[in-house]
Amino acid sequence: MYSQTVMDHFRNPHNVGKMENPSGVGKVGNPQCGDEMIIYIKVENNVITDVSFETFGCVAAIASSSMTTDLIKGKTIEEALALSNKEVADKLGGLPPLKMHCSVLAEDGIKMAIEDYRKREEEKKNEQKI
Amino acid sequence: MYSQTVMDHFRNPHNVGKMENPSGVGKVGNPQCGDEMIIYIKVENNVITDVSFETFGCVAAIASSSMTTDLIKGKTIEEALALSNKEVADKLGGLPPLKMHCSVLAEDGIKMAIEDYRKREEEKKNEQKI
Amino acid sequence: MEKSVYLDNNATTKVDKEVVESMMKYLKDDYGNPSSLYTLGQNARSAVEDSRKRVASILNCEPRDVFFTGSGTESDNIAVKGVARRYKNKGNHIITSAIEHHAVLKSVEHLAKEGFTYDIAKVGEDGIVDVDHLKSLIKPETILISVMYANNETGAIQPIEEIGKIAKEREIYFHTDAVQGAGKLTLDVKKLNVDMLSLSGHKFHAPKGIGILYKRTGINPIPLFHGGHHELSVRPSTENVPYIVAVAKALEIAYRDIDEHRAKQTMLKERLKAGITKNIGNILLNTPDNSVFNTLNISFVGIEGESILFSLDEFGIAVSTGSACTSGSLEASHVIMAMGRDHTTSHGSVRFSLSKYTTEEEIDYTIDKVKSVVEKIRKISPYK
Amino acid sequence: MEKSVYLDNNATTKVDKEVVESMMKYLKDDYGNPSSLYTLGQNARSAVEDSRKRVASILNCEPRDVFFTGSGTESDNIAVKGVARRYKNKGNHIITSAIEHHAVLKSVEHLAKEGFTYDIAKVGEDGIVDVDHLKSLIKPETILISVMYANNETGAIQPIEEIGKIAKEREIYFHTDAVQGAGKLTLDVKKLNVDMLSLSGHKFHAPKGIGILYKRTGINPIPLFHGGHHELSVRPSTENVPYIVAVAKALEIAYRDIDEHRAKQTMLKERLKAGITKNIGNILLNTPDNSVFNTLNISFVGIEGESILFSLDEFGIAVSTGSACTSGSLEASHVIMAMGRDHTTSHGSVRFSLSKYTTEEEIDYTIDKVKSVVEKIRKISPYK
Ligand SMILES: Cc1ncc(COP(=O)(O)O)c(C=O)c1O
Ligand SMILES: Cc1ncc(COP(=O)(O)O)c(C=O)c1O
Repeated sequence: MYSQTVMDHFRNPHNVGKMENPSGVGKVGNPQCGDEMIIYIKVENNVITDVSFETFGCVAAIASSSMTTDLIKGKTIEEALALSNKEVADKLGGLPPLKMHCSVLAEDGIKMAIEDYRKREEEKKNEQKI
Repeated sequence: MYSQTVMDHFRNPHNVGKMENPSGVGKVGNPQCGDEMIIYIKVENNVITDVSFETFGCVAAIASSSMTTDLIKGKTIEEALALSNKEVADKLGGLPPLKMHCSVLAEDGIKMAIEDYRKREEEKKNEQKI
Repeated sequence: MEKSVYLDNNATTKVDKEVVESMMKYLKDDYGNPSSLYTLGQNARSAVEDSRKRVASILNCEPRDVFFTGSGTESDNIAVKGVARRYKNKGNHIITSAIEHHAVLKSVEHLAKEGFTYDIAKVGEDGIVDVDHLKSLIKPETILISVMYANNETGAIQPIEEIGKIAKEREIYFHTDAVQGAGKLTLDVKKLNVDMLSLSGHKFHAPKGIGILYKRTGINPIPLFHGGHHELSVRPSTENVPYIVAVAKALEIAYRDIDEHRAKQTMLKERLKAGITKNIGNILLNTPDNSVFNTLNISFVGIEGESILFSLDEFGIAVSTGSACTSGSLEASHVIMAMGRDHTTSHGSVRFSLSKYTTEEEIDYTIDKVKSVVEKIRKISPYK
Repeated sequence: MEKSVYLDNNATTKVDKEVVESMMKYLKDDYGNPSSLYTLGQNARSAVEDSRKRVASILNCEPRDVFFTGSGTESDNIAVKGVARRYKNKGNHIITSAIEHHAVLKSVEHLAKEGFTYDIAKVGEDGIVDVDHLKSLIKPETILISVMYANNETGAIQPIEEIGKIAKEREIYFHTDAVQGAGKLTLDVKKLNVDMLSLSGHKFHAPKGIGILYKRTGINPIPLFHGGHHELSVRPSTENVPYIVAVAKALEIAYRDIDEHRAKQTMLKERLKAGITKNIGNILLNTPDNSVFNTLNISFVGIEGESILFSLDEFGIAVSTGSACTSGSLEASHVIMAMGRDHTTSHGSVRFSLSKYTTEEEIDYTIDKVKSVVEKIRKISPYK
């Protein structure tokens, strides 16, 4: 049912764990659907230098989290925002139709984390202004 | 589905064939139901001295004809009239419920043949009177 | 009883050894539930989906249009009742034929109790549906036509392609009960112009208790069962994996070797027909020329079928009278009656149905025994 | 994968060797159609009727009240839809419970589209039907109550006798889906006060694709299939003789050895429960004390079931999360939710279901692997 790549990422997920002092955090999904994902990013000079995640969810959710975080590590904010769930699923060797939403969740998680980072930056600027 | 006795009578039916100069003939059943039976009796001094049959029908119909004719051979008219289909079926070691009507047919055949005999006797008497 | 000559292959068939072997693995070892996600379950899932593909390739359709059911009767019922009930807002009229199997006829009669109306297309003396009559029965509110592919009693092949074309023109759903066509005629659903087609495994050397339903994508019969998501909810129930593997294998074998089967059985059927015709008088052929290659139905005038059947059984020969599927009732075969035969003739009809296992020696033995049995029973009968 | 520990026996079971052996004769040699009158057919008929008697003796009923169907789902559907449709003039209200299998729940929901109304009896936190609540739902127009015997996910045993008594007093037909009770609890229909009872072979070491329906004489469900006279027309289709023989044999074996099975599996279930409870924190038991002896359902808080399932599969251990029969949907188990658990807990529920083949060594191995798997997945989870 799952591709070999999905199972590899599920077995040994990359970038697992809570991050100390992240630049941005994205929390998506809800336990009603059985999936919840928190993405942490560290940004320096517009580049995502570190990324990690915590996921409550199925095999596809965990593998999508792992793959997505891999894919955006070292990328610029703009590059990361351009990442689509389709790309994540493709890199994973495909996902069962019923599980495609897990890759959407991961994409949303990254967007949310970047949004959070931008908001924080905005706030910092505002604070500096004051 | 059929008892051993039924099969024995079916395999080697007794009293088969058309009778020359019968005292009475009973014809019952109809081909729509898949059964037709002709019973021939020879009566002397109120006793059925000979009996035979011709049957178009299933195993149960042929076995019932054979058994019934066996049972009334040598009996008085009154004894023959007292024969019930239940008795025929019992003697055959039972019949499947759907096939009980075959034993009824045989009983009816005998009754009809006796009736025919009596009518002929009546006619003979009337002829003598004239 | 030493000898055993099985000539009732339209009633059921011997399961092919190759078929038994193909299913044993799923009966004994790979016993997982195909809905289970772990390896043992997914092995079973693969077997089911692989079987579906094999069947689809013989039907010339998409695998997703193939459904596994519990019998031919079930397939017929899903198709007929399911489609009628789903599309009743489009119209409430159904057309079927006078020679259908009870699985279709009784389904249609039942639908009449739910507010549907129906008409029955006549057959000619040859037992073949009168297409002009069928055409004349079509009304604006006709939503479904169900006509069988080959008749189980006579073997008569029905004009499915032609009826399919008519149905398509009028936008009427068309189902064929192809149970007796499997392994004998093409099952190419595109060529046949059918929207739905029913099969039963035990008529082509798979076990009893497995059916196949083809339905074109876009047709959504209301299911008979509600439950889980199995078979796209068209037929929920944990999948009968061994029999699914078996039925796919059996269908494959049937078409792999069909030329050989056709040649041999056609020859044997002709031999049987010639032998009986030459040796026994006062018979009536109930099987037309345009018939499946394994079936020969003959009425022995003046005697009744059951007594022939039991007499032949004494010699180890298995045949049927009327349809085996309709025994339990005492009515004369509705199929033979529909052909305009009288009651006596109908009651005297005997069906010989061959299979790939039938031999020439068996046929000769049968001719001999039929001759003596008919003579003996005719002696008892008032009709000589 | 070297090791193979099958702990998903509520999803399906391995077919017993004795059962496979019992059916082979009918698969290979005695292949006649039970409706056929000749010897080969009558041999098959005897096998079917003999099997019916064996089942009847375990259900403590008349053989004529036992019907063979194609699955548990089919039996449930015949009982629920068939009785509702037949007796709708008496009333149009149905009561069922919140934890039924979809075969019952979806049937009832479908009936709602045909004009029936229904109410759902609640269960307590222990997953056992609240009889007072059920009683309060009864209306004058209630014609049918359907409550399962033991739940497939939690193993909770339902108060069938008690509900049966209430139903009898009010003259309401009572059906129980006893699929998960077979081989574990008594199936004496008189003791259970049931009018109808459904079973599925593959839950007690018979193959998938054979079901049993008990119905009391005098109840006449409208059949789902119409066709021949098989199974008194309650379930027409050529009988699946090998599986009928198999299911009777399997039921016999299950009750022949039930004391032994109960003792052993009760011990193993307790061992599994103790092992998990001692070694893993933050768990929630979903199986009450009053449960079938083979089932243990536990929620591992903070993690999701599918990921546990696949991780255990790597170690050759087969378990399920939610019901295997309801996979294909992404919803949390309706059964665990009905017990008042929150979504996270429901998604984290894992069912271990044992069989007579389960060993102590397998249980110890499982405890060990569950521990490491849960620890590993919890590390990934935001809920610790
Ligand atoms: C309680 C219950 N009822 C009904 C069924 C359906 O049985 P089947 O799969 O034979 O249709 C199952 C299992 O699948 C079940 O656990
Ligand atoms: C033409 C036809 N349709 C349907 C059926 C029913 O198939 P099954 O016995 O698998 O229900 C049969 C035979 O029994 C048949 O000959």
